[in-house]
Amino acid sequence: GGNASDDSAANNETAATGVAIEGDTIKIGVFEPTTGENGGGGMQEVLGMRYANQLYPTVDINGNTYNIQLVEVDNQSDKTAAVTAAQSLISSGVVAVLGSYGSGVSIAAGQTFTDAQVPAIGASCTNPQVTLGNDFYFRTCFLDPFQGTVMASYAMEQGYTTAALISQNGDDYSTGLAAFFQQAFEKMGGTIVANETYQTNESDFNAILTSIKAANPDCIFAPSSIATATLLLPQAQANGITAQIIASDTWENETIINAAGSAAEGVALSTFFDEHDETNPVAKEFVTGFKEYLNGNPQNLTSNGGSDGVAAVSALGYDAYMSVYEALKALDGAETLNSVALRDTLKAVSFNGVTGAISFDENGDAIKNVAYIKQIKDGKFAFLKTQSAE
Amino acid sequence: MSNILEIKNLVVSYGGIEAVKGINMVVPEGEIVTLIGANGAGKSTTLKSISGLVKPKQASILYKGKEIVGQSPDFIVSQGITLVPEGRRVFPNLTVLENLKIGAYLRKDNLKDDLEYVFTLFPRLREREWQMAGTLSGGEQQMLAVGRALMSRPKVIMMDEPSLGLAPLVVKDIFNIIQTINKEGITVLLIEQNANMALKIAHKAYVIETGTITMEGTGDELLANEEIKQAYLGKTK
Amino acid sequence: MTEKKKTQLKVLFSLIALLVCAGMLFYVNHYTRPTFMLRTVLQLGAIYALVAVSMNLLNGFTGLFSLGQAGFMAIGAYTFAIFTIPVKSRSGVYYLYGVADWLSNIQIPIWAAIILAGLVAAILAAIIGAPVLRLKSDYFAIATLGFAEIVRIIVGSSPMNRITNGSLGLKLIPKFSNFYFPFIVVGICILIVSLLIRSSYGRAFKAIREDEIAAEAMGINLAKHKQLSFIISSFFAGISGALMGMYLGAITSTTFNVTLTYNILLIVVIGGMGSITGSIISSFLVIAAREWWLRFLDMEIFIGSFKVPLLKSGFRMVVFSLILMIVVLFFRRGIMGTNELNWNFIINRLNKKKKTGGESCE
Amino acid sequence: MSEKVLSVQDITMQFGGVVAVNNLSLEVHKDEIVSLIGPNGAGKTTAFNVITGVYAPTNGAVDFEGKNIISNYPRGKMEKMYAGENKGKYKKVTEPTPDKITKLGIARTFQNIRLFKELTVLENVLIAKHMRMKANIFADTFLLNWKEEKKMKEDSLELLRILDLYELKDEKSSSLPYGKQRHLEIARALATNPSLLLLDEPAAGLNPQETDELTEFIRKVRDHFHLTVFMIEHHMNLVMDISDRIYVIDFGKMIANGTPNEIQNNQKVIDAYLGVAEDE
Amino acid sequence: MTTNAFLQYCLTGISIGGIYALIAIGYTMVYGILRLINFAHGDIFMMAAYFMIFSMVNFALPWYVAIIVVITATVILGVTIERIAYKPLRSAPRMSIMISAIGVSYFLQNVATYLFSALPKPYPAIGFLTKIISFGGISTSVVTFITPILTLAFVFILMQLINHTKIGMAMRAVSKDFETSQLMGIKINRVISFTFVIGCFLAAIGSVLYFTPRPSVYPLAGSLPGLKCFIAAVFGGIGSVPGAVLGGFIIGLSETFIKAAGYSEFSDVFTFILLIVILLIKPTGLFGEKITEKV
Ligand SMILES: Nc1ncnc2c1ncn2[C@@H]1O[C@H](COP(=O)(O)OP(=O)(O)OP(=O)(O)O)[C@@H](O)[C@H]1O
Ligand SMILES: Nc1ncnc2c1ncn2[C@@H]1O[C@H](COP(=O)(O)OP(=O)(O)OP(=O)(O)O)[C@@H](O)[C@H]1O
Ligand SMILES: [Mg+2]
Ligand SMILES: [Mg+2]
Repeated sequence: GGNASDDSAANNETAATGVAIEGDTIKIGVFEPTTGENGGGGMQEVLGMRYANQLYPTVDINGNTYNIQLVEVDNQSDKTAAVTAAQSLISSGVVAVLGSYGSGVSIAAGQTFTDAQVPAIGASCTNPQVTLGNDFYFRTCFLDPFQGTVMASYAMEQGYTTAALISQNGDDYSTGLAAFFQQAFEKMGGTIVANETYQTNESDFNAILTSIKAANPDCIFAPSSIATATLLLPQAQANGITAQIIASDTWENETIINAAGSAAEGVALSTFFDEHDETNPVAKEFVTGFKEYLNGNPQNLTSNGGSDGVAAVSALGYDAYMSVYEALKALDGAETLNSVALRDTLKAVSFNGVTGAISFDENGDAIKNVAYIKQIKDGKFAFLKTQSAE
Repeated sequence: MSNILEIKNLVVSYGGIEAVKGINMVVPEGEIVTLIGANGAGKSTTLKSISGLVKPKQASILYKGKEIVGQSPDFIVSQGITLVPEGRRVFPNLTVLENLKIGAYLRKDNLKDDLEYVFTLFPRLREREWQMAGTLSGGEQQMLAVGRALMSRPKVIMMDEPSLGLAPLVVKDIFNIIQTINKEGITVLLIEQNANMALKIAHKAYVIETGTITMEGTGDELLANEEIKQAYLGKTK
Repeated sequence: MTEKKKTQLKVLFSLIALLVCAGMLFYVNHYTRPTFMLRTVLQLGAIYALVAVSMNLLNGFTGLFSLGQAGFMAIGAYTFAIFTIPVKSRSGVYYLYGVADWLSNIQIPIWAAIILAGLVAAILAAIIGAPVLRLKSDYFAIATLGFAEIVRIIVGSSPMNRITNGSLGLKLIPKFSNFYFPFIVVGICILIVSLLIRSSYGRAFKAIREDEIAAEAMGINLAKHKQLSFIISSFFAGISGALMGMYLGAITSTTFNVTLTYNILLIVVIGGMGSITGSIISSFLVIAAREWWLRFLDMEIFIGSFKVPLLKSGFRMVVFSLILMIVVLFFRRGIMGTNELNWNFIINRLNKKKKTGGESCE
Repeated sequence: MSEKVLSVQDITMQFGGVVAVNNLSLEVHKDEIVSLIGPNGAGKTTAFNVITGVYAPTNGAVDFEGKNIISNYPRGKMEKMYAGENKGKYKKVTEPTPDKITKLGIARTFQNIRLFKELTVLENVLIAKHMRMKANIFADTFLLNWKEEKKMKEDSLELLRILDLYELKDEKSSSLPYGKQRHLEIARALATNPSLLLLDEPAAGLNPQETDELTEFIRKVRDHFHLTVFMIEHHMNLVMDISDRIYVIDFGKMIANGTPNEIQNNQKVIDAYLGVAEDE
Repeated sequence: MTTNAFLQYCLTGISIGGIYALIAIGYTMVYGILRLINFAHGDIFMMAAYFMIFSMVNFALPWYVAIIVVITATVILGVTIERIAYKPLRSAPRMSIMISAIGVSYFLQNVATYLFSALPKPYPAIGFLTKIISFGGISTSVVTFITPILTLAFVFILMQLINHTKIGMAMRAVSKDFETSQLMGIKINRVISFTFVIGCFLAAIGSVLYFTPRPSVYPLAGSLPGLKCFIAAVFGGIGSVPGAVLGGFIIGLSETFIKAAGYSEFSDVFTFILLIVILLIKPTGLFGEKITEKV
């Protein structure tokens, strides 16, 4: 114990000015899960960031050239570990943080970044809570209420009036999205005929699927992790389920097609980005470059699940890095170079990213009003349409 | 007669504390040798060292002239040295018959005659063939422990306090049986608190005090020794 | 030296040691960077120390192998969070399902909430203790593990949406008001446990650990004493849950899964079952190793253009698990065994080194 | 004869089909030393376990100092299986746990020593005093009852001094020599302030010399603490030497009782238990 | 519920229960002999799945060869773990071995992540096992159908082995008393290794049956089945093989029907409550040995 009187001024002394940029290296934290439940997707997001760092390793500010160094920590997809992982990033002197895959860990660590006055840029964390009320959190993707509504409108447009939900108990991403979908779908006049949940790491869905089959919905909305998707789809097929399965951004991952094979055929999902989109030159350049990057190193290929498919999260990871990069460039001419100043330039950043034009609203969320709907056809993600929330 | 076991300078320590401090003793083939001594003197430790259950700090133990220190207990058993451990230690979840069979675990030949032999020695066991050993009374368990040891057809049988907690009648039985099996050529190394009876049947005896041997001689010699009477035999009735 | 004088000296030394600890904390607070990892490690270490001590009270001192600690922490953390999240930000936290009406305007002071967290956990322990404590050894362990899982799932389930925010968890839990806060709370709690252990009741707990049948024959009411130990342990687990909530700032039910219990168990065992100081030392060591010292293993390091082999994300936990196994191999009874790091222990150690034997202390 | 301390009435203890104690009745009077002997598996320890509340008897009752403390009759599943006599004689159910019995003033030792191995000699004795402590856990934790604790400690040390264990007070109990462990078990039992002491094979594992010492020890204890002693033993020297009376049981049933002299010459006892006396 | 749906649920429950049973046997046998809750068993099961991927995908072995390779590799893994992590702790307190087991579990999970990445890998299809058969409105795959049959067959063989062979007798002896077993000439390390061989053999078989209809493997794939099978073993009375099997089927069926009733969110809650209730009635599980200490 200690009986010394509290002197909290000392605590906040440095915090008021954030972390200063010193020396000739700028450290940027990479706060991602590379092990645990979301380790796979997290790693793909890291790959996008590393690739971006490889392309843009230095930045010139006020006539000095700074090396940008990525400091990676593994938040283990675990909320307790996430806070200490975040602390360790702060401790190593990063001026900005990228990540994380999985909203839960981002929410858990948000306060840590705010306390240290270090801006964080989420790539694919879609839960509203990440940025809500947090002045230092930004993100490059759209939000779950939007995504849920988009998928509900999509379902409605396809003429589906009954839907079943499958979500993961205790997982904010999955339950949140399911709830937003339900709100929107019911508002539009649809009915939810079954609402099933499962535990983390569950791999047997037969009982759930049998119940859903009995409820006979037009479509099944199943926002979940990649691992769950690869288990759910074959079991749905084995149970003879014919209802349309629709899902969310996490499912845009080649691993699912590889693992589920024919069972994945026909699944529709919303995502941030289209690999085959010819209209966006930035995206086109990124896809070719990134594929080369993956194929150039067997370890990268393993981390990407063994194929050179470009995951949407990699693209978002790239864009998150680019946001910071653009903000750093915008620091040119500023008097004080620190993380708070960086946060301020981030607010005004605007550039063409791989996933579309990126600028942040007052919450720090990327202003995005369309989602890409894709469908798995012949073992590939085929672009179906863009969809906005109506 | 040759010595089937020779123990030279046996030192054993448990976590720094020396329980046995340099014991020298011999066991002549075909005899009954007994070890007596107060509680904690190191008697059980000596037997455990011979059968390989504890690793001595230093020692030479020769069995028929061959070094056995450092060998595993199962090897030593396979050479013909069997221990009836302190406190019976029958397998409670095995039947009486299985307990006897497991005594002959290393043997590949037919067990029938030996089972018959044990059952003749201990008719009580034949009656309880199918009972789980854990539910036997203390005396029956002790019989089983001895019978189990016999099943391995040992050349040397070591017994650690076989009469502990037994009724007087059964104690007599046990001593009779020890003499019977000895007459059949099995060498016996016996630890007993009941020094009176042990010395009476022993050809040779050693006295252990706090880890060292303080006296040795024939059973009768020690029985007549005043010091021994004072220290171990208590008031004679 | 007389016994009395010795005792006085020991008290004096203990006070000095306490002052040194306080001084070190003071130093860390004032003379290190506020972002220094040591601060985090110390705070988290203290929280784990408390829950480890509470588990040790059951497992190490009373001999009840319990795997329910995470469940009681969950109860503590949620109780604390529900009553302390600022009223004005509640609607933001319960943004999806809304907050239950009775709850929306209750907010109590931090200290009251901490005690309440402990009490709620203790009450629950009292309710389940009576039946479950009849089970023996591993069956008791599994029953408590099951109970912890039940708590975790129910806390995160949809019927609880408007109270616990279901799967979405709670955030904006008040943080520590200052650096010393967790150390003071943990210090007081551990002090109480230590006093308990050395009391006659503590001895009765140890008797139960050593031999239930003999303890009962000595007139110790087994059911009552086991129940007491279980309740007290849960009380402190609840408090540590509250502190964990404060430290994390945001909790969800999955924070308190089986893995958390395993982690606490390994801290207890590595420290030594039946040693309070062992649990404390071990929690700081385990946390520091896992969260701080080994971090570099996760990063690819280049020396010039030479890439250090093996280093890559995930390697840290591989090494950590190996260290675990090696530690139990070399410290079979944990770092401290059943000893306490106190003046007797140190004096005995010194005496042994000097080979003087000497008279024993106390 | 003086007043009855313990009175066991028609006790039957049945484990499933096994009748370990069969309709046993016996009495122990104040200041006596009484022994219970019989072949292995006769049910002696089981009888002790019934008296001390470890097992609830299947049928029968036990009185202590004139008050009924244990009573039971075959109920539930046991009702059909019950093979003993005196069915229907007992209608009350009193099944106290062992700690309640100890509190009443019956203390015991165990056939296989059951000390608190990791704890010191002094702690072993202090634990036995816990039961009589008045302070609650709160007062005890926060040292509000320091006077009481001090007294407890002083009493325990005094007890150890009387029994010649004082020198060993800070030793771990498992590190004591076997004979001393037996003594400590008795000391610990005495610390509960009993008026009746039950000893289960106190001389098991002791050599004849140590057994003689134990005989003296038991006498000393009885005289110093004004106790009644009820004892199970297989060492006939000890039993015949010390006992005022002896009960002999076989297959759970009493086969004889009387003075040592009577028992030594009882043919039934010789056949079942003692064997033919050896010429010496 | 229609009859068809009911039968479908039964089939699902029995099938998953059969796999739980196979894995639970591994827990129960190791527990029986070492009194060790082998926390790593679920992860050994997960590693078996990776071995299958390597044999069939990376080395393109035909399935019947691959299965043999997988069984061999899993058994070697299990025995190695026993030798390295548990054997040196033979005389250590029980809790230390338990921590070593937790260490092994973390180790396997993290090594798998480290080597194979955390992304799920597709489990190769074994042609005839995935064939769909249907009768009277129920459709199911061959594997679902044969799982319980195989389980029961293995259990029968195992019971014969334990109760009527010399090695079985040695296993039962070792489980009660290491020292005395050695005095009988039993090589206890061999017997313990043999126990791990059986446990890992069944885990390997279980993994083929489990992952064939759930063809996706990731480093944490063994953790939840591991926990459930452990619970199954406790249900039946840990240490008892028939108990573990019964426990496996009970858990499989009960969770299936609870989900069927629409309480999927609470299926584990019900399972645990059922467990606690059963333990309160039978404190050592359904077939567990009574822990009576003779006083
Ligand atoms: N496993 C052990 N660990 C530590 N000390 C031990 C151990 N086994 C025995 N000892 C100690 O070693 C000494 C000798 O013990 P041993 O069992 O050989 O004595 P003994 O002569 O057989 O006595 P007893 O008549 O009680 O059986 C004793 O002081 C005992 O406390
Ligand atoms: N808990 C129990 N369950 C089943 N049978 C028991 C139990 N306790 C004792 N028995 C049986 O009751 C009988 C009497 O046992 P008890 O221990 O009372 O014998 P004892 O007279 O003390 O013998 P010894 O002199 O060998 O100690 C024995 O046959 C024993 O197997
Ligand atoms: Mg001995
Ligand atoms: Mg007895």
